[in-house]
Amino acid sequence: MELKKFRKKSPWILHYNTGSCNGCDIEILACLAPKYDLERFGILNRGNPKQSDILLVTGPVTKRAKERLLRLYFEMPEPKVVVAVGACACTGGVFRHMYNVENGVDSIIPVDVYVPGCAARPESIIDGVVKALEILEKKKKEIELPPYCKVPEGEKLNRRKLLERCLEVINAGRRS
Amino acid sequence: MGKRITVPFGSQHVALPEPVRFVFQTENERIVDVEVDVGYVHRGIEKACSTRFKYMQVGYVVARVCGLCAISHTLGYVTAIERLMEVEVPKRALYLRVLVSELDRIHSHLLAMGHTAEVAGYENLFMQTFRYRESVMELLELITGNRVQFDYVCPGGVNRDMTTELEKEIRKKLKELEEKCLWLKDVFENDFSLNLRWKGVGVVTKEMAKEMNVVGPPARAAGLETDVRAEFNYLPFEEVGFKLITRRGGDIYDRNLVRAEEVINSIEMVKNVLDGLPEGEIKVPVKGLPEGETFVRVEAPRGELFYYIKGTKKMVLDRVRIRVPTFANIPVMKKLFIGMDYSDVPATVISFDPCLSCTAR
Amino acid sequence: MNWEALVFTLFSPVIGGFIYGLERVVRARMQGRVGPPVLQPFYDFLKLMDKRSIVIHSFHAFMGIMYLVGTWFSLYVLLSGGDLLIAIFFHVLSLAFLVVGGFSVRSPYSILGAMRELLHMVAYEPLYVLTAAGLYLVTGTFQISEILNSNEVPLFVLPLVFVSILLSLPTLLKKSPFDIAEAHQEIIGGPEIEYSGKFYEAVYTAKWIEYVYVFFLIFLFGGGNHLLGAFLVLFAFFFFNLLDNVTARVNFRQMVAFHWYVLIPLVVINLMLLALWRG
Amino acid sequence: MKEMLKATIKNLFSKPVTVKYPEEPSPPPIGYRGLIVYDESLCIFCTKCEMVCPPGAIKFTYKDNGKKEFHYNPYLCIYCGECVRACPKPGCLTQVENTAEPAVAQDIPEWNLIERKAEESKRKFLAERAKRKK
Amino acid sequence: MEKVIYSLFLLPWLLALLVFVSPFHRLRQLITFLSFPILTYLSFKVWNLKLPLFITPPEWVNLAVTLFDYGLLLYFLYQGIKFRNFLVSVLAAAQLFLLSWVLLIIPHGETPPIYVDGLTTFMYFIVATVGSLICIYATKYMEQEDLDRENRFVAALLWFLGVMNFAVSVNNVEWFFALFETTTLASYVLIRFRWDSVSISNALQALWMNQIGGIAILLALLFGIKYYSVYSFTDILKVNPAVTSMIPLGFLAIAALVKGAQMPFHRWLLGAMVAPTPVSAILHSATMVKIAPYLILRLSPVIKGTLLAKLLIVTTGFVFVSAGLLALTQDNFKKILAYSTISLLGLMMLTASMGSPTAVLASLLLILFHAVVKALLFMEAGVIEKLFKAKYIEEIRRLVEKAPITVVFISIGFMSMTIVPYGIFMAKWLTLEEASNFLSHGAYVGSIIFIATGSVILTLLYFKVIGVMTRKRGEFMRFKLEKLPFIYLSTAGLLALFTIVGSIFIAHLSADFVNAVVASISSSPAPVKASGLTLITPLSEVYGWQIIGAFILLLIVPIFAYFVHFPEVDRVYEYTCGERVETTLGTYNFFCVSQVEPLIETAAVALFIITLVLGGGLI
Amino acid sequence: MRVEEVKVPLREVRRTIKEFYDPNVWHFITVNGTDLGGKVELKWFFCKYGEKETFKVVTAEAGYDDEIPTITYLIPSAWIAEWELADLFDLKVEGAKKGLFLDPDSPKAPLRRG
Repeated sequence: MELKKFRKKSPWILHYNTGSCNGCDIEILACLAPKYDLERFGILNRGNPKQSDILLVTGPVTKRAKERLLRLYFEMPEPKVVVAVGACACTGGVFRHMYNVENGVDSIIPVDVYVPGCAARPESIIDGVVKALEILEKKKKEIELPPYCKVPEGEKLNRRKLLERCLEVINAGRRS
Repeated sequence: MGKRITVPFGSQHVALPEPVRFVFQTENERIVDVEVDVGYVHRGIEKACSTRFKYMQVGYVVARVCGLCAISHTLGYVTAIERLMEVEVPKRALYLRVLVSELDRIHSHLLAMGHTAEVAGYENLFMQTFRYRESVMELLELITGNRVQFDYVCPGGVNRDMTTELEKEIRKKLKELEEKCLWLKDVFENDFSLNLRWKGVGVVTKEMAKEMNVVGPPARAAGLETDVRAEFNYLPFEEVGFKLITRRGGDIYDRNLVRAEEVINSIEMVKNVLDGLPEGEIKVPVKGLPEGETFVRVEAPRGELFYYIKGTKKMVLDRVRIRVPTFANIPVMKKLFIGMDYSDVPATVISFDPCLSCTAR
Repeated sequence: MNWEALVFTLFSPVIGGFIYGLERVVRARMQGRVGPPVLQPFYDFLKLMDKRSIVIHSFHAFMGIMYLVGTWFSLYVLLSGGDLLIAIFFHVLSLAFLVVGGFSVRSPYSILGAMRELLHMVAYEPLYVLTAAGLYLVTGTFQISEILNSNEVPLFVLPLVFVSILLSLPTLLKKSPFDIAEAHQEIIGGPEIEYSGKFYEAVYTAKWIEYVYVFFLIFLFGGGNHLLGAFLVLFAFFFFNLLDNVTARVNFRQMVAFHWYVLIPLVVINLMLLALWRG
Repeated sequence: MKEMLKATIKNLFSKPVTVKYPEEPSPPPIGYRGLIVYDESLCIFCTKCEMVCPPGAIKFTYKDNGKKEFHYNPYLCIYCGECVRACPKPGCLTQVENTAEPAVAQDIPEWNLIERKAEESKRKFLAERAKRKK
Repeated sequence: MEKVIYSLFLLPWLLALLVFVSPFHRLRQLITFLSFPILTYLSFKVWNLKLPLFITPPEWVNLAVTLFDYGLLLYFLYQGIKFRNFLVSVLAAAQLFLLSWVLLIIPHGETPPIYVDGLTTFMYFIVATVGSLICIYATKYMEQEDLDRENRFVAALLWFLGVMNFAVSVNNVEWFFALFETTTLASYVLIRFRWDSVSISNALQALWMNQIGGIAILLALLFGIKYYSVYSFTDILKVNPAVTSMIPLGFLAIAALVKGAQMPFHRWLLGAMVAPTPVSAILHSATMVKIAPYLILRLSPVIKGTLLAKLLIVTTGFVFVSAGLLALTQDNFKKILAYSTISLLGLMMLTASMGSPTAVLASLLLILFHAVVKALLFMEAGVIEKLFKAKYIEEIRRLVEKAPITVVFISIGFMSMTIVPYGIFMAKWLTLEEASNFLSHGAYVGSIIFIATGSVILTLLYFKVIGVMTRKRGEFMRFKLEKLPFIYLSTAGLLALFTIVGSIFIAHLSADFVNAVVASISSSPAPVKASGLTLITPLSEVYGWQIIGAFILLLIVPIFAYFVHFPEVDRVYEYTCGERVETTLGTYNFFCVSQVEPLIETAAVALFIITLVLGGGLI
Repeated sequence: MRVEEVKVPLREVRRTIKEFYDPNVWHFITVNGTDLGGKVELKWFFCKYGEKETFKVVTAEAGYDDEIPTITYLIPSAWIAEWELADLFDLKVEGAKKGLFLDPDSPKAPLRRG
């Protein structure tokens, strides 16, 4: 039996707010509420990265949140997709280039789906999640890495070491 | 020390919609020590408001300080700039501002109530509250064109006018909403398991509220009669039937009941606004450059919101200072946790309706 | 070997999965939502098969699998018609794996959850032992197979016992108001938090088996009247779903107090009245 | 508990309120602040919209011939409608009710590039103009 | 025939003497090693004799015992005066007075003063195996503690075994009083062993509390002689309970409760932990406290079904639950064990007081398995104290990383007290079913509640500790067992092995071996049968496959789990909300329970008095 | 709007506030800093309960290196505002810890001008 097609039927979500204005967060909450009811798609808000398939990120990545975001990303088992919800998560939005902000989520972790809007409508979020499900079905089970994390050829991937290495890269400015 | 269990609560936690970190040291689930970190959402908006954005744009930026009280932030800023530049706002615009700000309060309060129910493990009540909250969201979407970020108020007035069809639609939905909110208030007041769980938990006494300068519904639930709507003339609240609501208990239960009663009062006010909506302009042009300093208090759904602005005759303001309600409530929260059960923590945190995005800006 | 029981035990995850799926639909409907499809648990199951597994350490992961095996075995002990008390205590044995697994990682939520799991046990275990004693009083045997063939209907003689079992159902199945061990908003699933992928699947499936286990206990109240037993199961299913939907979570002190000071006295009163009436 | 019990049982036997969104349409209401639509034929290139846009989602790049090109990033836009209000030419910028589609990484405008380009070309253009004036 | 019995008393004393005088450590170890086979062989020999057996020793022994009594009490008096302990001296003086009174009125009876039956032999076996294993363990333990005084220590332990053997075989209550007080002396000497102020004050506490037991025995003796002219156990059993006053029996039961460290007299047993760990092991498992259930078992045919038995059930059941509750609040490993001993002693006496053959069987199984398991646990407590320098449960956190074997032993010990297939569980199960059987007459519902709640509280307690021990930071890099000294490993291993094998063959053990003992106590054996590994009781049966299956799950698999390694799976950190926080991970200490401790003690005192006054028929 | 503004030297701030502050009457809003270039203007805002638009503002000026007195003895909840001041202006405030909002890799003292 092709197991891949069941990924689509039971995606569990993890939601992390990296510095948003709560607008998109409450829209995600509203999505779980009766009117939109994401559970129709088998979606559960697990709140636990180890059992989640979709990471919903809202907000521009603030300096303090970036490390947590990376940690959560590495704790999620593959295959997984990342959905950036709202203008801030996509590109930084109105907070673009503020001093404590690293702009969009894609500067820290690879993003698969961008959902626009300020705040994103529940319909848009559902659209984004549905789009993410299509991507999820095609994903491989290899460990995904942010673009700035380079691994030499043939090295055996160790999740904890990779995390430490990525943390080193994003915190490089911290030490100087 | 060895008996303690450290329980991190946040920054990512399923009960929290936004990042805040509490690190609790618990003994038998009773909290003996707590450490708070509220700086996750610090983006530097104050700095940006005084460097990058022109004073006419700042209203849209400060709305993004917080999505839940977006209208209050804009209102605070806009009131301040209007006072600074001595702009006379048309009456109709003021009434429309009251309308949107009260509808915003309803949706925010319903969110807080529902979310408190959710973190107390009462999933069904959360669902029902959110179900009825949707009708407010629809109303706001109709009036302002967005569900969360309204961008309705601008210096000199409001951006959109109200049509008669809209008014009819609003009246219809309001009637339905009022019925539901009365039902919700009934549930929050009389539900046995909520009483069992919430009464006497997380009590802020009146003395504590005064000493720690608590604001908003938590202060009113403790019996402190403080409401900026009564203490500051930024909108004509008295004309539309504003009532100051207080309770005595100061626990989670009372905080939610204060919210429930305020929701009903707000619905009343919205109705009165619609009845007495004056005709006329909705916007006057604002010209010139701001000079001098002023400060404004506004009642956001979470409590007193304070804006301080200073201009030096430039397009860009010299200083914008935002003191948000949650910022004022964090000290009391921190104090409250000591000696509390860990199982009551999520409900207590949410019952303060914290808005960290406001706090850190 | 009791082949019937063996087959039933082997298929119990399927039955339990259906019950769980149905429960999710019913709960969604009670909240005015559409809810997932009935087969949703199986989709989850198959998806979890497909995930890349991550573990904290092997011992912990292995304990998750052992929880499934232990629960399965304890279900077989119950279904094979042996001693009721032994079957009840076997459930403790299976829980032991979950608890030890939960304790074996350095995660505060897992440790809190495991501790609360033990407190759950403290709450319901005496109740179930007393219930077994009550069933013995009515049917004159501890053998489950004989209880199921007896002429008596325990429900009619033990109404208070049945009520208290019904009220403590959420404790065993970890549903609101007694879902403190996996209190999703506090400790995010408790002992199962650190499991993922295939290992979480084991824990997830073990919960379905627990459904069958619990509903079979309810079924025993029908005694020889199997139709009544089936009705009781159906009633219990709706009852605890309703209870789940109209209550908030209590804290563990309230839970233990409720079981010890309300439910156990209820059972004892019933047993004493029964003994008086019989004597 | 009593009230909720009633409501729960009522919900169980009544139709759910859920909008089955992807199958059934759920259009935004009239007046929803959606995408900004730009009509180049009406534009007078006053760049007022660029100046008022809070997040900087509208950028004009200068071509060598002094012409300006309009760029708009719906993934950066906060849909406040300030540009529409600021636009002196009615109909040039309008706000429609549709929202932008969720996109994958390839479909997002390279906004950093455009920003840099806009700035550079503007500086170049201004420098040239100043030279010409001299 | 008599010689075998005498040698059972005298051989340990001889060995003790040899150990005391032998100059070399190795020699002492060798002599101690001898005790295990010799005592076991002798007990086996007694088992094969025709029981019951009455022995009349020469007349001078009687005089010697009386003189010894006086000497002992005078010594107690001297200790009381020396350490200025008012209670000890007053109680010793009171005993001297009562003893003199007893001797004045004691008639000359024909009943032989030594009586050996199945129960006695059963106790011999426990003392011979468990007791001598502890002595062997002690030789190694003292190597690490204080080699200079090793000879005294081991000699005292061996001597204690002889005393215990003697104590369980006397028939004459006056002799029994002498031996009862001798065990008190032994415990006093052993607790005092370290000679620091805490040890001495705890030893004195043990002394005065146990003397209350002595007074109770003397009072029982007085009343017994005064009203019925009986002063032997066998004679008391012949008295028709329906017409007798329960006073002597009540006092004897009180003596048992005191010796069994039941609340409120539980502090001496807790205080005993200041001594070297083998002392606790021997006090808690084979000797001393086991006199308590022994005494109740001796009396059970008479007190069965009386008000005294019922009140004893309530008292001991209450102790079973509340000692378990108080154990939750402790964080000292040995204290936890001590409280659980108190708790389980309560259970033993509860089952013994129920008095029906099945209940007696359960009680005997409890005594047997508890002795083995507690010895094992205290040995391991000594091991973690000596080798890993840990006393408190916070300090044994993540022990599994350092010492997997020790953790497995401790887990076996803990699980055997609570979980399904082990002997102690089986005893509880038998009791529960027996109590349910009585329940149809509306009686003993209290005992079901006590047993159910008490055992679930013990489960909570043990899993709390197991949870602390098995916590791990990460993967085992490579499998490494700790290096345990051979003696530690072999003694503990033997006990653990017995626990497991005994539990697997529980059916045969109880139906063939223990049931013979039951038959000698009650008039009839318990109606249990064994077929294969299946244990069949009149109400129900527990199948062999259930026992084997549970063992596979409980033992083989967790041990196997240390070798299981999932190589292809990613390792991650624990979920802590995405943060890296400094976590201290302790465990619950349930201090809310310790708030009700005064309440519990008050209730225990009240129950004690009620037992004495109502059950003993003082009114 | 009735505003009573008191301008005092920095070291007098605590005494001034102590003189009039009564938790039953006055509500402490916040302390605000405005950079004046080289020094910071500090304002402590108070308002009266139950009265319309009645404020009291205590103003003081502090150099970048001055130690600013804390008022948490009088108003326990003021710590968070003071910490923020210490963080965003990089000022020395009695008893305040750095790092409420800023991270090691954020710019130092972002609200100072220039």
